[in-house]
Amino acid sequence: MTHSLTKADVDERVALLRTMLLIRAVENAWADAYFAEEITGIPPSLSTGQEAIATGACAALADGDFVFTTHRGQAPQIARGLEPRRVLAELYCRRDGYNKGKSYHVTDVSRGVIGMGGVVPAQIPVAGGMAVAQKMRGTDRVSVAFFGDGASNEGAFHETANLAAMWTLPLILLCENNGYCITQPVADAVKAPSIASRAAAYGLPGVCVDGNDVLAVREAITAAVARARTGGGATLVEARSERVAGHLCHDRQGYRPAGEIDAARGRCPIERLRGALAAAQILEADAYARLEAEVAAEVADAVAFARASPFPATHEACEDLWA
Amino acid sequence: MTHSLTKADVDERVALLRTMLLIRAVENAWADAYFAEEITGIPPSLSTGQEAIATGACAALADGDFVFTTHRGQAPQIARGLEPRRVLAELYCRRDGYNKGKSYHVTDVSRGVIGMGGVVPAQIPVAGGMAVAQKMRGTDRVSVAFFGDGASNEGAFHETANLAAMWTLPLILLCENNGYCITQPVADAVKAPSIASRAAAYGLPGVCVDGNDVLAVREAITAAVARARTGGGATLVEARSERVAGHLCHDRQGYRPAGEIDAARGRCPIERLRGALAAAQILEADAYARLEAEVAAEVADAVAFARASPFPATHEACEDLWA
Amino acid sequence: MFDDRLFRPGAAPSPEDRDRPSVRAALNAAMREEMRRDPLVFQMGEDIALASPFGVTSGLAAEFGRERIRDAPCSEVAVLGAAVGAAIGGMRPIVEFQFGDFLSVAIDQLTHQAAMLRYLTGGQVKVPLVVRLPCGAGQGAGSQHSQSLYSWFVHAPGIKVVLPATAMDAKGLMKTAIRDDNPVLVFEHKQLYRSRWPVTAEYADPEFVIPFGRAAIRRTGHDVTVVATLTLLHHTLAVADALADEGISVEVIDPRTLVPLDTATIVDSVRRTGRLLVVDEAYLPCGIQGEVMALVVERAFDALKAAPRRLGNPGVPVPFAPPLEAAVIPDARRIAEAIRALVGRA
Amino acid sequence: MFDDRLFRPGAAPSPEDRDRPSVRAALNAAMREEMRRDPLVFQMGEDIALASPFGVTSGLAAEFGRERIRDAPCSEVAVLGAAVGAAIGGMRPIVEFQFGDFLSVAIDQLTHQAAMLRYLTGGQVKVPLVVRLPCGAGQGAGSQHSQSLYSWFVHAPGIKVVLPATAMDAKGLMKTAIRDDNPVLVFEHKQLYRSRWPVTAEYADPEFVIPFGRAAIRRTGHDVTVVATLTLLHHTLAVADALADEGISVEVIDPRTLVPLDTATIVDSVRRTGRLLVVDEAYLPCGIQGEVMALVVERAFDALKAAPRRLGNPGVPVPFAPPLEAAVIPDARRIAEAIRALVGRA
Ligand SMILES: Cc1ncc(C[n+]2csc(CCOP(=O)(O)OP(=O)(O)O)c2C)c(N)n1
Ligand SMILES: Cc1ncc(C[n+]2csc(CCOP(=O)(O)OP(=O)(O)O)c2C)c(N)n1
Ligand SMILES: [Mg+2]
Ligand SMILES: [Mg+2]
Repeated sequence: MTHSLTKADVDERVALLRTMLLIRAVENAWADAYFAEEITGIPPSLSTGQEAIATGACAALADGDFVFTTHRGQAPQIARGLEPRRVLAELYCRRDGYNKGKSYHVTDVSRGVIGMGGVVPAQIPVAGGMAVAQKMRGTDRVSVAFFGDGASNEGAFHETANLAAMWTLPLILLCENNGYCITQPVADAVKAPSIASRAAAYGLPGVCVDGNDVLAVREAITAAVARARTGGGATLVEARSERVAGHLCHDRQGYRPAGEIDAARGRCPIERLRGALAAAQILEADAYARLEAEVAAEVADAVAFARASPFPATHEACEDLWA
Repeated sequence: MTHSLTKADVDERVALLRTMLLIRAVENAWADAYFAEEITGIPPSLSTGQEAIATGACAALADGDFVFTTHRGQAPQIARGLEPRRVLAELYCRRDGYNKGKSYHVTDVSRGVIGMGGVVPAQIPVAGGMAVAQKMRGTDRVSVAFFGDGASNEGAFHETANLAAMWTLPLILLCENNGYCITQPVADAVKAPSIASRAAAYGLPGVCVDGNDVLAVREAITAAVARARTGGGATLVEARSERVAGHLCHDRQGYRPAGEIDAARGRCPIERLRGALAAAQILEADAYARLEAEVAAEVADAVAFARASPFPATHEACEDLWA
Repeated sequence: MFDDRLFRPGAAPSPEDRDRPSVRAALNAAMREEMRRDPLVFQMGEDIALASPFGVTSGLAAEFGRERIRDAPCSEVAVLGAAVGAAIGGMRPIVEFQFGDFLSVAIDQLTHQAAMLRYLTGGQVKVPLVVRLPCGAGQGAGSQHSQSLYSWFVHAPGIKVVLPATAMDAKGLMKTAIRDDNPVLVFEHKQLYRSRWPVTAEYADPEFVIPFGRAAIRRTGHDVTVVATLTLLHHTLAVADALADEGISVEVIDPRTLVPLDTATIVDSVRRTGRLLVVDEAYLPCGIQGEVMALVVERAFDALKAAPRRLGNPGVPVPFAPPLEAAVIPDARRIAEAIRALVGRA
Repeated sequence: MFDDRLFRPGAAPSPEDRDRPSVRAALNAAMREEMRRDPLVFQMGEDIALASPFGVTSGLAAEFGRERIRDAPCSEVAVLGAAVGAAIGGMRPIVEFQFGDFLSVAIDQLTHQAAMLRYLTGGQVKVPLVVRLPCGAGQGAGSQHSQSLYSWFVHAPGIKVVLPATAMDAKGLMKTAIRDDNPVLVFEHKQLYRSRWPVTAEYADPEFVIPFGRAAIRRTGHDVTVVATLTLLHHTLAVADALADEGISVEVIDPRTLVPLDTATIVDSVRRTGRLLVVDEAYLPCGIQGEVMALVVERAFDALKAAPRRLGNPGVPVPFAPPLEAAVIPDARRIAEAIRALVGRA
């Protein structure tokens, strides 16, 4: 079996695969650091199994677009091109982290990533406000609010979706439906047929996409971005996936039905794209192994960098509050 | 033209008419008191033209049911049978008011009326909680949250509707769509085809009813109540009417298109029922005049009562805070 | 002196009021000038374009259009959050709450997002944001429309807090607020909106601003220092006049901004007078009054001739009934009594 | 002494810990007993049934079922509001926030609805409601998961505020909270959840309750009164032991409830010692520390031998990095220094 893709298409697919691999590797390194007790604080929240969503979404964005992340925010950070070493340094709370060790809400304004997620729905209205600015300043840039299925039950989601419709904001409301809000299955808390269907309540278009299919996600977000750039306003995109690694990585998930997690693992988006590329003879086993090794080396370097970076000095505790 | 209504039907219609007249008369007396500078504070918020909603809704309720009112709350208070004299005494901030002069959020727990409305959506979740209590205590009683079209854009509405669906609460979400949120036309802020259609976002039934037709409102709420009493859960009812007397009664409404208010006056729900009863020879002009006179006398007495009631004593300012 | 008829038609200005702008007019002028100066300044709020409830934004939509004077829906979380995001995106939003009390539905966006995002990102973003909060009692508007909750935002980190008591200050401080790169809350006392105040020539200068963190000594005296804000500042000044006839010399300080607070000016004054009274209509427990007392006690204990005192709402909701409302808010009588007690003339 | 490994598997209790319940176990026992006693008590909160984040509600769903231990969605306004309505409807709800900081999204339902409805209705309704708020720093959990915001709710009228520092208090005060007919906030310090404390025989008695408004004198002394709460109470006690060797005699008072506050016990103590230090990890400006100072200064000025002092977060968000976090929260060293300075031994 071969394929009929252009070189650009091929390169793009390999790049998407590489991004997903990098996300997984960075996050695993973070979890390792937690389990090894190298880091303290709230345990890592991993996007394992959900990497296609951020990867596909960010592939549809350009410079000047902004993403607002959640507590499960490392995937879009990596997908937007942030350096793993500075991401990990921040997760280690070190001076060379993007936020100078001030918080795990990794932010890089220059790459359009605002790290949020301490308070579940709070990034949604803020992303809406960035869209207000983008529009008022006459740009064609867009703003993307990442949020979870659980967050879609928060008032802030409702208000922002409504405001985005009223003001025709260049906003993409990207719901990562991973099936759970901590221990609560989405079907317990969402009695509508889908989260995407909530869009109608605001007069917005809503689309549901297979969140484990990176190309489908990229397509759906590309359409939403095009609509937003051309003044068509906001779109609610529900990307369906499954949470594999627990709410936080110390979560043993005893509340989930037997087999559910294994089945989810079997639908791994990385494996899916790898398999497709292998089947189409685009990326054979040895090339894939090289890719993996490359990613592993990058992450090993990033971990070493994070470890070597010092903690901020205590006087910094009182800096950066006021502009 | 005669009719084929039973005696009970006739009596009920006359009672509905009387309630609407009483609401209008009580509210006009309140507005008069404001314009005569007998009372201070936030100007009266009148339900003029919207009387059919509370009247029809409360006609569908029974003892033990609860209504939670808004800043435009006098209509349900009267429709639930509260005494005009004690309602007006409260609006005059006097000792004999239902709340002992403590607030204009007229409450009578014994008649299932909780006065709220200081903060636009705040009564909605609280009404939801009453429904939780009614259900947990094994009653078949229901709870009604009154709120406006403007309030339907508040997060509290979204969260409560969703919770009501999750927990199958005996709750009626009764949206009085009067066309405006202060100066903002509903179409500016609600891009969905209707507010009722928002129900689908929560997996709730939503119905739209002509809010100027008291019988239609009673019918719609009766159906919602029956559903709630029998464990069927919550319903969102949008009753469409028009605001006639301004947001608060000092509002000159210069922002409304010419003719709109006059046209709304022409669709007066009281006039509509009066006309229908007259046409069906149920209530002729003289009987109607008697009804009006009766209501006028009751309200005159209520005003006298309110005026005669003293202000609370200053030491009462520090009472009633703690149970 | 004050306007307790906020919900009534305004009287035409008397001849002598011609050159005495109201606080409302001063706020309006400040915003107009700043919006002319800087196209990035814009506003969001309920009804601000068509029929601003207290008239503070009147006429601005006509000049700046409905994009820059945006009527917001009843969605305070989305709107305040939108201001935070727009600020990060380079705009300079001003948000009006119809009554400051309603900030209660959207506090997270203020204290955790607007105020913390700069810190959390290691200084990468700035959040220039003005939130206008009509506050205060005296209008019979009741428990959820009459509060003065600034003490909460003095407590929470990262928020500047401004309390203008005159037209000069309203204009000068509002302009500084709009030019500030941090979240700033402007607490506008509803009783001051239509009250009129003398101004100096500077008032008309579009470059006239009043820096934050500089208290105004409104009256000098040597027996007692009274720190007072908003309407109660003016009551205090009237009381000070009256007490002068009794031979009590009162120094009156208006802090003007609570964050940053000009502690030095207050402490210096108490070092001279040896006595402190703090007057504010905020709830007393954990209120600004006790904070000022604590700051002074920490810094000038040795200079104190008597225990500092404070006046405020004793800790009950503001009741609707006018006589009850009057009972919970400090007034001239209670201010005078407290001062007399401080100097041992009670 | 404390648990800064909240997000790690708990160690098996050591033999001497057998009879020393943790604060978490005490809270759990209190709720279990009250739910057995009164069928109207029920709970709402995120994940409280299946996998309570800090284990405080563990096992309750098994005993009382999912109707009485209700897993709530991410809809804090609806859930807190539902508690208010259910309370008016005769139930006795307990609401858990996963981190107390998240109350920020639902404050209106607390301060304006739960706390004011009784007052506004002239006493017609009561709102028996317990809100459980995990608080405090020391876990590296960052700015929006580490605050101690009780000062806000001391400021706002109509809310009781409880701060249990030991297992005895956690049980006795939680039971009183559940039986109280008013809104009560229980601030549970996350570092105390797994810490273990000796108890007396009373602990096991289902009728053992601790009344609100009675401070506990944890240690008597004659040189300095230290008022301290939660984890810092225990640090203060350790410091007091150490300072005894230096000849400084420290009296340590745990107020246990901030509303109502046992001002009398604190003032009496300061009248004896003449010196006051208030230690709490709340933000200092307009915080509980300054409030206690002000109350004491108002009532015992003549007895003061030195300016009262306070320790707290100086007014910055709690940073994530452990060394930075430690820098903004008072610790034993700073407590000892402040005491020494108070007695002139600095
Ligand atoms: C206002 C608020 N409520 C609760 C929490 C605790 N919390 C953190 S993550 C989370 C789950 C959110 O679920 P979802 O939105 O589906 O995102 P997911 O974790 O599945 O990615 C919750 C409840 C919070 N941080 N903020
Ligand atoms: C949280 C909050 N925001 C704003 C207000 C100010 N306000 C009072 S009534 C009202 C209008 C609400 O409109 P709607 O819900 O349509 O009710 P209507 O007045 O039309 O009956 C507003 C905005 C408030 N009381 N509370
Ligand atoms: Mg989820
Ligand atoms: Mg309306």
